[in-house]
Parts: sequence; C-alpha cells; structure tokens
Amino acid sequence: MAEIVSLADAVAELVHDGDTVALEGFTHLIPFAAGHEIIRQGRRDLTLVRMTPDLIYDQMIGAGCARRLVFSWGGNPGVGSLHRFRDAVENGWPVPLEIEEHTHAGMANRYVAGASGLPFATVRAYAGSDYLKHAAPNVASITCPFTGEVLTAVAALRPDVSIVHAQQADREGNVQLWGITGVQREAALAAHRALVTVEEIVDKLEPVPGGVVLPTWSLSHVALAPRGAYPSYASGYYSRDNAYYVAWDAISRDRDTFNAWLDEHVLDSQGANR
Amino acid sequence: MAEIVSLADAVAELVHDGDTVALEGFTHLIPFAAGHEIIRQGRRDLTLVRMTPDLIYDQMIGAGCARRLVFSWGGNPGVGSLHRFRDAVENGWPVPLEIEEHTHAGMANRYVAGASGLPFATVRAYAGSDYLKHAAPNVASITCPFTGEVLTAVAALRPDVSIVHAQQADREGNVQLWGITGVQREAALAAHRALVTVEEIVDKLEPVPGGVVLPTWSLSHVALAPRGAYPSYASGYYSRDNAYYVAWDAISRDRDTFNAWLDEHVLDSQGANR
Amino acid sequence: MNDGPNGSIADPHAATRDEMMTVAAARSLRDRDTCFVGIGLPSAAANVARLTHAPGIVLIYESGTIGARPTRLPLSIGDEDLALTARAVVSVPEIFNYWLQPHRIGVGFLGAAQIDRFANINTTIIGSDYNHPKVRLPGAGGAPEIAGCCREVIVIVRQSPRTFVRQLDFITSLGHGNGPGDREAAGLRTRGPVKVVSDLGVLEPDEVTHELMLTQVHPGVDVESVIAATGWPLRVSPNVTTVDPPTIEELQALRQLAVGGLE
Amino acid sequence: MNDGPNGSIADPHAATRDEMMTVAAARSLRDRDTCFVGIGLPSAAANVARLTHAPGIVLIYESGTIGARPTRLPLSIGDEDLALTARAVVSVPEIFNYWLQPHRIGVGFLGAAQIDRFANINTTIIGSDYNHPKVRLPGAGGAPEIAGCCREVIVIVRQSPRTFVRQLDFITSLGHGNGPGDREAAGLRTRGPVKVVSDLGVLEPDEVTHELMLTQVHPGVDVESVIAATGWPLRVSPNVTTVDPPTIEELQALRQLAVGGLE
Repeated sequence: MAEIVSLADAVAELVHDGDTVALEGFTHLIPFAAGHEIIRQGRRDLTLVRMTPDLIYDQMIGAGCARRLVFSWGGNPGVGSLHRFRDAVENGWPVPLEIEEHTHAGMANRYVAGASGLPFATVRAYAGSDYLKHAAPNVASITCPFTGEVLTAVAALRPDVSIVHAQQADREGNVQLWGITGVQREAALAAHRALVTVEEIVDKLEPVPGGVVLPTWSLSHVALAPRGAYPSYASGYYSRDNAYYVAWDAISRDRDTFNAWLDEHVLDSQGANR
Repeated sequence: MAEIVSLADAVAELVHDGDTVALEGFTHLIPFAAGHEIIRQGRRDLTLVRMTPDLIYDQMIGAGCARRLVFSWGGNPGVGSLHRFRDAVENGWPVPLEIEEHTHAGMANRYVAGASGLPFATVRAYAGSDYLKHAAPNVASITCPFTGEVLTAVAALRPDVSIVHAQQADREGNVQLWGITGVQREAALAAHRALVTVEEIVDKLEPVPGGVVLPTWSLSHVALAPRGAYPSYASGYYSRDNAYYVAWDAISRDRDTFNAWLDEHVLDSQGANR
Repeated sequence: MNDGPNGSIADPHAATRDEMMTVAAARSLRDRDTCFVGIGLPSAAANVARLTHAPGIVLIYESGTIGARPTRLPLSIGDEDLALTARAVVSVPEIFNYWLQPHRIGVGFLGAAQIDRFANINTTIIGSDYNHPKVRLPGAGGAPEIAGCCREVIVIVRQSPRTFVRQLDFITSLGHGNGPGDREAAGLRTRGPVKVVSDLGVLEPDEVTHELMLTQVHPGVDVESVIAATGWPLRVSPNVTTVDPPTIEELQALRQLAVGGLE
Repeated sequence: MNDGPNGSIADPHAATRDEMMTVAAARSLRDRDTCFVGIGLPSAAANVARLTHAPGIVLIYESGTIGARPTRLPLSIGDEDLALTARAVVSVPEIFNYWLQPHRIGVGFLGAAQIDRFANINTTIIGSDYNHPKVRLPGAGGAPEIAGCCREVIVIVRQSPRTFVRQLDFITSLGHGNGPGDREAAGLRTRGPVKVVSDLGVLEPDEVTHELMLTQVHPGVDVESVIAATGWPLRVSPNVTTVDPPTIEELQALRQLAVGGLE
C-alpha cells in the first residue's frame, strides 16, 4: 500500500545520496516538482536515469545532485542544447558528470527487463553503432537458441527509486495517468521504490481512454503536487509552457544566471513546505 | 490498409489448407463466427494455435480441420473437458491430432516475440516442469550475458493467419477492442496475415477506457460479423451464454450428437452467405 | 469424496466437506495479501476470504484483471464481472511479465488433478504415456509460473488415493521437487507450497525434508481416514489439531457467491 | 548555409533554401506510406507531405503516437497535439518493440549533425575524444533503430563541410557502413538510406558502391557549390537534374505548420 505523504517527506524517505534515481515522463507529465524537491534537500552523488533528460535534469545536474547520467537523448526539444548538462560533461561544473548512453529502444527495454524481473532484454538495436562499445558493459550480444541469429542484449535497469507524475490518485493510493504515458509504468515497476506525484487526489478513479493504472500496492508513496509537471504538461490539467523551454536556453547558458534562477525559483520556493 | 470484406471472402482468401492459424480471445471476444466459417469452407490440416482452446477449437477439431494443436490450457472453463479434443488426442477421431503444449506465460511470450520481430523471448517459466522436455524444440535454456543466470527461452510464434474479434471498426478498417483484451494485439501483430471480425462498423472510433486500437495498415482484412463472438461475450454488446457452455458438454460427448449439431448449427447455417 | 452431501443439507449452517475445504483455504489468506487466483476451487476460497476477514485482499486473475471484486463466482477466469469490478485490466502478456514474473505477488492459489508428497502438481494427463494418455486434462494454464513466481503457494484439492498419488503421471507445476534444493536448482527463488488444503484437512511441508505432513483435520474427520485417502505413507504431525468449523458468516459468503456460478 | 534569406523574402512564394529542402524531402514520401518521424526537420517535411500530396500517410513518433495529424509543428515529439490527433497512443516500449522493430514501418525520416559519404549519421558528439567532446550533442534517441528497422531511410540535413564530413566523430546510426555488405554484417535486413535531402540538392547511394552521389540540385544551386559544401570528393551523377521549385500549395502548407512551432 502506498501511503499518501507530503512530497518533502516522500523525497526525504525514499531518495538517498548515492542512489540510482529515475524520473520519467516523455515530454508529458515530467516530474519537475519532485526534481526540485530533490535539489532543495541537497541530494548528492545520484546516478540519474532518464531516456530524455531535458530541463529537469539540466536543473538537477546544474545544482550538483548528479555524479552520473544514464540516458538516450539529452536536449531541450525543439530549442537546442542543455547547457548545464554540457557544462558538466565538457567542463566538470559544478561537479564532473559521468555518462552512460544508450538508444531509446535500448533504454526502454532495460526498463522492461527490470519491470519483468528479468536480468536482460533482447532487442534489434545498436546495430553498427559506436554505442555498442560505449554502452558496454550494459550491452552485449546474444544468440537465439532456436535460429542461431545474433541479437543485442541490454541489461535490466533496476533504479533504487523511480519517480513519475500522474494526473490522479484515489485515497488508497491507486494511481491513474493518461495521454502519452511513455515508459512510466515500466520505470515505476522496475524500481525498488516508486514515488508518484499527482495533480489531484480524488474519491474514485474513473477509467479514462488511454488510462494506465498503477495499483497502490505496487508503489511506495504517493504525494500531492498540483502543477507538479510544470513547465511540461499534464493532459486534462494544463498545457506545456513552451515559452519556459525557450527562455531556459538563455537562463542556463551562464552559470551565474543559472544560480540566480535556482535560488529564486527552487531553493527559496515554498515548494519546500508543501 | 485492411479492406473490409465478407467473412466468407476473408476466410477464403486468407486461410489455406495446412496453414498455421491462431484464433485468439481470452474468454471474451472469441472469434466463433470465423471458426465456423473455416469449418464451412472445409479447411484441413491446419495447425491451430490458441492459449485457451475451448469450444471453438473443440468444434473445429471435431469437424476435422486440424492436424496439430499448439496451446496452453484446453478445457471448457468451469464445466469440464473438451470431448472432441480428447477424442482426437485419445482416439484419433475424426483425424489424429498432434499436440504441442506450453504454459500460458510461454505462449503469451511466444506471441510477444512474434509481434516484436524477434526469434525468441526470455521468461522465468516452465521451471522444473515436464513441459521443458515436452515443449521442445520450442523451449530452450538461455544464459544472461550480464549475470550468468540461466533462464528459459521460448521460440517466437508467427502464425500464417491470426484471427481476432473486436467490437468496432471504422470504414477505413481501423479496429478497436476493449474489456479483457488478452493476447489479441500480440497475436494479430505476430501473424503474416491478420483478420479481424467486428460487431459493428462505425463512422468514427471513439476512444474508450481500456481500448486497444489496431491500425488498418497493420491488418489484412476486416469482416463484419455481428454476434461473431457468441456464445462468448462482447463487452458492451452481449453477455456470455453460460448455458451454451454447459450444454456443450452433453452435445460434444457423443460423435453422432456432435455431427448432428455441426450439420444443423454450422454447415447448414446462413453464416456461409453472410 | 465428490459424492458428499452437497445440496442435501438439513441444517443450512452445517458445512459440506467441499465447503469446509474452501473455508479453510480462505482462512489461509491474509487481509491485504496479493493473490494470483488459479481457475476452479481457488477462486471460491479467495473470494470467501475477500468477503469475510480479508476485505483488502487483491485478487489477480490470469485474464489480466487486477483487484477484481466479483459478486458471483466466475464460470471462467475471463468473465466480464471480473473486468468490470477490477482496479485495472491489463493484457495477458503484461499480467505474466510485469506482475507475476517479478515475484510481485504474494500468494499463488492453485488447484490440482494429482499432487504428490512434495506438493508437485499434475494438471496435464492421467496415464503413463504422454502421447496416449488415459485421460487428457486441460494442461498448464498459468499454473507453472504461479507455482514458480508467487512468493508462496497454497494448493486446494479434494483428497483421495487418486489425487494424492505416490508418483505423478506428469509434473505440470513444481512444488518442492524431491526435497530441499530442488526449487533452487530449477532456477526458482520463491518458497513454493506452504500449505495444501483438502476436504479432509490441512497438510504442510516439513521444514527440513519439505515432505507434506498432516497438521490439521477438519471437524469430524479422523487421522486414519486421511491416511487412507493418501496414496503414499502419510506423515502425521505429533500435534494434529482440528480446524474450527465454518462460521455462519463464512458459509453465507460462500453460498451467496456460488449462486449462479460453478464451484 | 544557415544564413540564407530566411524571413526576408519579398515574394511570399519564393522559397528559402530550408523551405526548398523541406519540400523536396516531403515529395519523397508517398501517400499511404508509414513513416517513423525523427525529431526536428523530418517532422516538418513529413507533415508537409501529409498536407499536400500524401493525405493518407501514417506518421509515427517515438512518443508512441501512431497516425498523428498535428495542426502545427510540434516543438517536441511528445506534444499533446500529437496525442490528441493520433489514431492510437501506445507506450514507448511498445512503439519500439511492436511497431518499429519488426520492420512494420516503411520509411524512417532522420536528421543528422554529421553525415558521411555512406550516409552514416552522427548525433552524439563533435570532437575526437568521446569523454571530452568539443561539443556534446543530444545523442541517439530512436535514430539507430529507425535507421536499422524501417524498411528504408530518408535523411534531411543542411549541407556544409561541417556536416558532410569525411570521417564521422561518432557513428550514432548506421547508414551503409563502408559499403555493400556492412548492414547485413551488423545484423540488419533493411535497405538503409535511399536518399539524402539537403538544402542544396538530393544525394542517392550508388547502386553498386552505396556511396552517396549527387543526383539533383535545387533551383539556383550549381553542382560546384554542392561539391564545395561537401567534406569529401563528392561523386556527381552524369544526369543531375534540377528539383522543381515548391508549389504555392507546398509553401503554404509549410508556412502554416510553422506558425507557433519550431522547425
């Protein structure tokens, strides 16, 4: 049973220094509020995992939370680079960032293997790519025992904690999300501990088209975080703030501008007391 | 693009003597009308594939369509045995029936592998079971290249034809089914040719909770078959006729009774002209 | 044993042997357990538990229904009532891969056609020749993986020398193999069968040898009759106790469920 | 080349080089094609095709949207407009495993930061040291599998010696490797790149060597300037033709899409 607790309490209990942490959400339902809470609580040495590190990981990396990043596409979609990510990779600021990168198909199937209780998944992926060597030791070849065909195996991902954002939970902690649901179900089920932040807590979850339900007993905690995916979007609640994504380019280019933004919008924010 | 054709034309075009044919539907949406059409068209030497062969396969086996059955649970749920299936296995009537049996997890993942374009899938299945030897050569052991753990591999299923029943199609041949959707998506996508029979053709598919959509371009044909899942049920259209399942026990026990039933309810039925 | 007094009870609170079995099995489940429910007798027991002492139990069926709360016993594990009352309905590959396989489910609840002293289960064939069986049974369904991947397993089966056999005709689902170490050798990491509930009593594996031992008898059943109904020399606990008879509440729950369903 | 006349056109029907590139790429798609659309320039071209000569084209994005019909160009491939206009929305594992991987999709439409003479693509790093790159690019996304699993691939990329390079700094997505046989040796069964559309013209792999050859130039572009914008000695077809200029309809479709979106 997932207990419904405050976001601050959930992060304090579930996310520890040095943990492997996955915040998932594919453009939609990105758990920004939870990421900001992790920054506020000063977590360090995290291995951050995410298929598409975008602004939230740029912010967490710039704030010095991460030691390592495991990912498959890192950018500000439609805008350009992630400057904090690049500064960490290219210059080691504020701390050096190791990277391990995969393809989307590889990452998605690493979560699938983790969610399925298997040590690996088999894919037709990475073929002919330099990632075959750079993503080792978590990518290897595997031979079909029936046909002899050689395919690619990817190692399961089992984050210590996965955090996803959803539209609704009921009072027992059952969760429903809908719209583009990406790899969130797999990320939550692959983790040792799973936290879901939600827009709203309702008396009863009404099934909706495209809805994915995560039963309360498969989760650790649920935390209320209205607008917790902003500036990404929550289908049925609010739209993506594209201007924020465009503005981030300038804010994040410069270390001082970034630090000022971090102080004002995250560290001094009331979110800490939510 | 799936052309919308009559059920008789679809079966005539897609199902050939000697084919490997999967009719799927897990209690719900079992494609009875299509199975009866296959009987009427006198198909022979089929390899019939289905996780849960129940009445429709008992009828097809009794009618002499099948040479081989690949399955994971064969019975009349809540009632008892499949007498035509047993008569074929135990006495070779009306023709001998070879069997290849698996576990549900094995069969489901054989379809998953087929739908995924992979030659095999990896599972924690069959452990310590005599099926490990009886399901060979389509079950083998496989070693994780990362951990060294030994797991079970199952060979992909790629039926020549898969047939499923759905609630609705639109006029372009896009299909939506909902409720318990079982392994139907995987069965359809694993096949070389896919036929969907539907309760209704509508102008526009409205997304429903739990809906699974099969785009027209992933299917071969769509055929209108109202009540085509009877005596199983079609959620939103009609309920399961439990009395039919109970009555089947007596009808199917005796070869003559069965043949009389077949003549009256399938061979002489207007379904042939639908 | 199937010719018991079903349907001919004068006192509506007196239980048949099948009812006693079902109630005893239901009591094995705890509130908030997650339970993967096999077809047949297990479904009745699991739903009695849900309607009596374990309202928070989560029932999972291989049709993909998670948290089903049927009002009547389903004839099949894919009945619409299961889907309509479930917290979530997922595909069949998903129920096996994402929910059962990762040891996410606490209790697997299985039936059997034959069971041996190590609680290995046969639901495939009766007879010594697989290709020419005396009786062709339904086969595996989800049972081998329920037996392998649930954190523990409870078996519910009517007891007679035909069902409790010295040697299985086919091992469909692994119990304790031939004793300690065999599950691990087969690649399993779960406890396996912790209890077998029959219409005569309750058997539990010995902690050391893993062989089933009679630990409880149902009211009115003596140990000798259980031994006589067992196809191997049955070990008997030095402290056999008697199961409490069904309460009125338990019997009512079971009988209401049974209206309109089978088993 | 990026400093073209964008935004400063007097005649609204005269196309910029970027617009010419997008329109030429759009024309490569056929009605009823299924097209896996990479992020960036490909999305503009694919949607121009959909709004002009290929209304039946099925656009598939790695966010899991199948049959999306956006009214404006999405800023990201997971924009809500894609989901709301799609025939189906599936999970990310499903879009890769059930739809892309089995060679179910006809055309993969990709961008590039660097491309070489065999249409291999780099979107990972600029610089010779992976661990200390001169420029860190976004990485793979779905591109390596789009390049490997779509039945054929079209690349859209602005042409300059910085992008059309002799030697990639990193092979992110395989084109034709070092020539015939290399895709098969990597385990691929698909055709690979059949066309590269740039802002200067169109290149196609030679049937025998698989090396890219200039086959078309855009209006107003001469062959010499394409050679000058290529970081290797560019092969030129003996029959280079000139691409037809954009029609009014094509330009209008592109410009309407671009309102409110990027690229």
